[in-house]
Amino acid sequence: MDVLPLMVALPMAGGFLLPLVPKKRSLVTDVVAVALALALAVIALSLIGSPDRAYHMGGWTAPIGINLVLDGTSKLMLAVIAVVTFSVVLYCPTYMTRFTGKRKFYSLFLMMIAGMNGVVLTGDLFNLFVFLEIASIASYALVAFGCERDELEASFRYLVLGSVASYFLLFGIALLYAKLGTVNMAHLSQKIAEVGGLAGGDVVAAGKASPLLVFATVLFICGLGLKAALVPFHAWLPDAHPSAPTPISAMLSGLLIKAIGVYALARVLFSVIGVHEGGAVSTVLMGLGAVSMILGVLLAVAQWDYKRLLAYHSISQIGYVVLGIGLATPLGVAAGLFHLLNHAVFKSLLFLNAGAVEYRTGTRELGEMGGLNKKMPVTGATSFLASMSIAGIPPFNGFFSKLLIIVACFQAGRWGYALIAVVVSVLTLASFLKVQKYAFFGPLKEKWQNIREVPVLMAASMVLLAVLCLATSVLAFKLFDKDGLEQGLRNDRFLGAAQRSLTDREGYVTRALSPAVEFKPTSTDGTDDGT
Amino acid sequence: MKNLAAEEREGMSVIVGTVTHWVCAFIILYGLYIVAYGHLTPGGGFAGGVILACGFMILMLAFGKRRLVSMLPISRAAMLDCVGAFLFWLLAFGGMLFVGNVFFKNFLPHGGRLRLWSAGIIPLCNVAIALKVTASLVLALVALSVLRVKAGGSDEEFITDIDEE
Amino acid sequence: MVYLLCLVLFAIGLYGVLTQRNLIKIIISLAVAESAINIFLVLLGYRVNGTAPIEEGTLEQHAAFVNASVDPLPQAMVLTAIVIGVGVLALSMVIAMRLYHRYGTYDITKIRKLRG
Amino acid sequence: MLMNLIVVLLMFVAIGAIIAIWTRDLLSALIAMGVVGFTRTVVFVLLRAPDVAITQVVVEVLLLVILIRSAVRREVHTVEGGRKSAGAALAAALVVVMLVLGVIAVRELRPFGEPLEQRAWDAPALTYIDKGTEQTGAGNIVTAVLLDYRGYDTLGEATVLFTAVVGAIALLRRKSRRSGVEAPDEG
Repeated sequence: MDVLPLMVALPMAGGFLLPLVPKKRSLVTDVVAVALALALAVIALSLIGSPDRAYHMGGWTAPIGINLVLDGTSKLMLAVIAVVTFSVVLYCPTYMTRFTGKRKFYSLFLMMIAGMNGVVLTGDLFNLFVFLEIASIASYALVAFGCERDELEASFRYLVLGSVASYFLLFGIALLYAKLGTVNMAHLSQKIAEVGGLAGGDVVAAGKASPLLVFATVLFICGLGLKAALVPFHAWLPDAHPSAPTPISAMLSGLLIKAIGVYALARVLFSVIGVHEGGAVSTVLMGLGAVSMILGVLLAVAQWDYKRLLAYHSISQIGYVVLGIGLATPLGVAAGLFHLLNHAVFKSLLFLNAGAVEYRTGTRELGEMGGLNKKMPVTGATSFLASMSIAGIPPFNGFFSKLLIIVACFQAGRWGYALIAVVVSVLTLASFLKVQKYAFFGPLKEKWQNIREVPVLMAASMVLLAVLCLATSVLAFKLFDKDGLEQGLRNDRFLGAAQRSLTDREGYVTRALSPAVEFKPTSTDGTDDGT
Repeated sequence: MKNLAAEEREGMSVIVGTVTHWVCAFIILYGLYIVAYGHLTPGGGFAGGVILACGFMILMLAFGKRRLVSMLPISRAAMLDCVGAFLFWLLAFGGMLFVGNVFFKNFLPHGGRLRLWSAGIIPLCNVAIALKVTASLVLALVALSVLRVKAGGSDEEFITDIDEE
Repeated sequence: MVYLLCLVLFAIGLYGVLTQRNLIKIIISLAVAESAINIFLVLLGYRVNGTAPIEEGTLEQHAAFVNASVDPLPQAMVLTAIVIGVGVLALSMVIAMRLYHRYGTYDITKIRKLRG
Repeated sequence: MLMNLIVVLLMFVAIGAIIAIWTRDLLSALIAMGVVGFTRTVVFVLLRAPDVAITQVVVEVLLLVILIRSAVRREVHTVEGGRKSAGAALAAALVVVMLVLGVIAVRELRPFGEPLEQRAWDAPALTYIDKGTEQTGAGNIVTAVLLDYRGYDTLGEATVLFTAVVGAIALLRRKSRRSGVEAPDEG
């Protein structure tokens, strides 16, 4: 049995059934949620080794039916989503005891995962819209889950801007359908290639590009940029992310803005519209990325609310990812995806740390904390690791991805962007030194004499992510081949494969439209890059 | 709570009551027809489900929220919502179980051309969707109309049926 | 011309979302923007002198049906979009009601001030 | 002929939308929205989309009742107008840019009402029309697309509604936080 549809079907079924669990059986809810997350993690990690393929829903070969496409990029995304989700789910049973409505919480949580997995796997643009809406609607409700004033206000603004984003996306899809008569991404990609597409900035300059395609691209960038909280479109994020219950903040900042924002944007632009190095789309993406990096970090430095500070850093770090992907060179894209993975790990960890501190002290104000290392050693240590990762200190994963992005900028001759990346990294370090100084180091305040470390499950989830902060650095080592980074990238089966499937447009079309292959579980041919 | 009771009395009169019963019966019959013939004529699970929910809505407008909740308690509606959605999921998953590995495969025989019993799982899907949509919308209806609380009121004014724990 | 009207409708909705202060009005504006896209999609499917995409006749009439039927795919997509719109609307209404309950106003600028 | 009728109706829809968004009275706004909805239904009927029309009309009825019952209250009759600040100017500029781009883009489309096969010979929709009844057994091709060819979309759609309703109910909990576990020094 091909397990591909299970990535969506399992969490969906969980979401449908969890509200039916009797109220008294709170433990059953926790166990089911953790078990589902574990199952998804196992499937996602096992998929990394399985061959790239298309799966046609209902037996209707795309573009007649809807197809799921498994390639390097979606494997990477699925793995990131599943692993981070599993760590965050471990955190929930204890943390969520302070909220009521646990069954509904888990139901919405699982729907969000189903939505993200659906977005990552789908090969159909309209289907992408539908699953993006599932993930978004679940997140609107989860942001307001506490039902307090600020949370409701943040959620409403998030809902309004998120819906506008969705409608931009839908309008773009409608325009493409109007022109080309199909909504399948691979089929659209084929047809756009036939009519010439946006092929590079030179064609736009020469006035040859189809204005309809340009408008659709603008709509996609605005809509999905809103979901990814890139800078002109970031207004909702600093309110929405800190307002949610902590595990949800971690999921939103760590995964949601990447799965339904950056990944969807990259997929649509690279696989459907077509991005060329130095072209107009690439320039716009790099510009958006750089502006997000600078503004995000500048706004973050001034923050004293722990979770709000982290939320602003999310904008800044997403900027790195988009800058890397926007370079559209093999190294840039790989570095961007690598940073996406790393950011998912350390940003969820940072939010969980903030939640742990809040759980014990009841405050999010950095100024009120101090010396917490003495009372909460696990939280303090994991938070230190994560802070060093996000600030780009070796040997943590953040260092390697930022280094690769900077190297990619140099190789592409974009000195200015490389300089920005370095400066932003220094500012990030300053900001997180502040967090460490005020929250975890220094003298312990009188009123925190009686606090203790968080319960074991919460601590376990943080330790797991902290280990991943170090472990994912290993992914970078494979790239440092003795024949240079390009060669390393070409041989790499994880990051390299992810990069190749994103930039290779023809390969994507061939893979997505190929009829269903008979699935052989014994096959070990995991490096098919479709070229 | 007081104004809800008053509202109930205002809405109630013999004529309104009798007419509503008849109209409601017709609406529900029409909704069922739309669902059952969804694969042959315009309509389908979603439209039919909304029509059925409209039937419940008319009951609520005529007799008040209490009557509706007594007919279809919120917990029951929430359960039907989950069950309907899960049935639809099961029909989709049936393809993986019965015809080997194809999610959403229409695994039942297609039957005669343009007959009521035809088109494999499509009519069954319609029924599941109708169940789900009716329950969902009745829930939304009840939930939003109990929200006629005064601003700044305490949380206690919210309905208790929805509560967990 | 018909397509342009859809664009205008979308722009009206978008402008309303961005400038209105009342929560309910913002929700109405969202619904307007969504309906513009729905109409646009259905317009795309139309063909001159078309018939509804419902096959009723015998097998012999099939060829005539194929040559006259309007495009069913946008209609299916619009149905999906309508349902999604209903979901978003219901959720946003609940949040707006909860906000009213907390702040006693529908005015988003006043809500921001009260937040302090 | 039909096109002219549709243009008139769409203008009516646009005017209704403007009234719905900018009138100060909340009840009038909602009623205007209802009128817009019903006009849209007529447009759908004219465009030979009976499925969409039926769904649209019943959804409109239900939503209107829900909105009027929940949103209109005695304390609030009229509402404030739009913002009068730089924000409004910025929004207007953004919308105008959008509109200009859109107008240029839409001019590229083929004329309204042109048969699909002349726009895209390999559109999947052509297969649906030709083979739909034969392959799925459903006479209503829209249903065939919704529940067979693109059934996965419909599962997603049902999930969206489910998620929204679960979310809505979750936000109506009487108590959202437990008391008693707030104290920082409690295990």
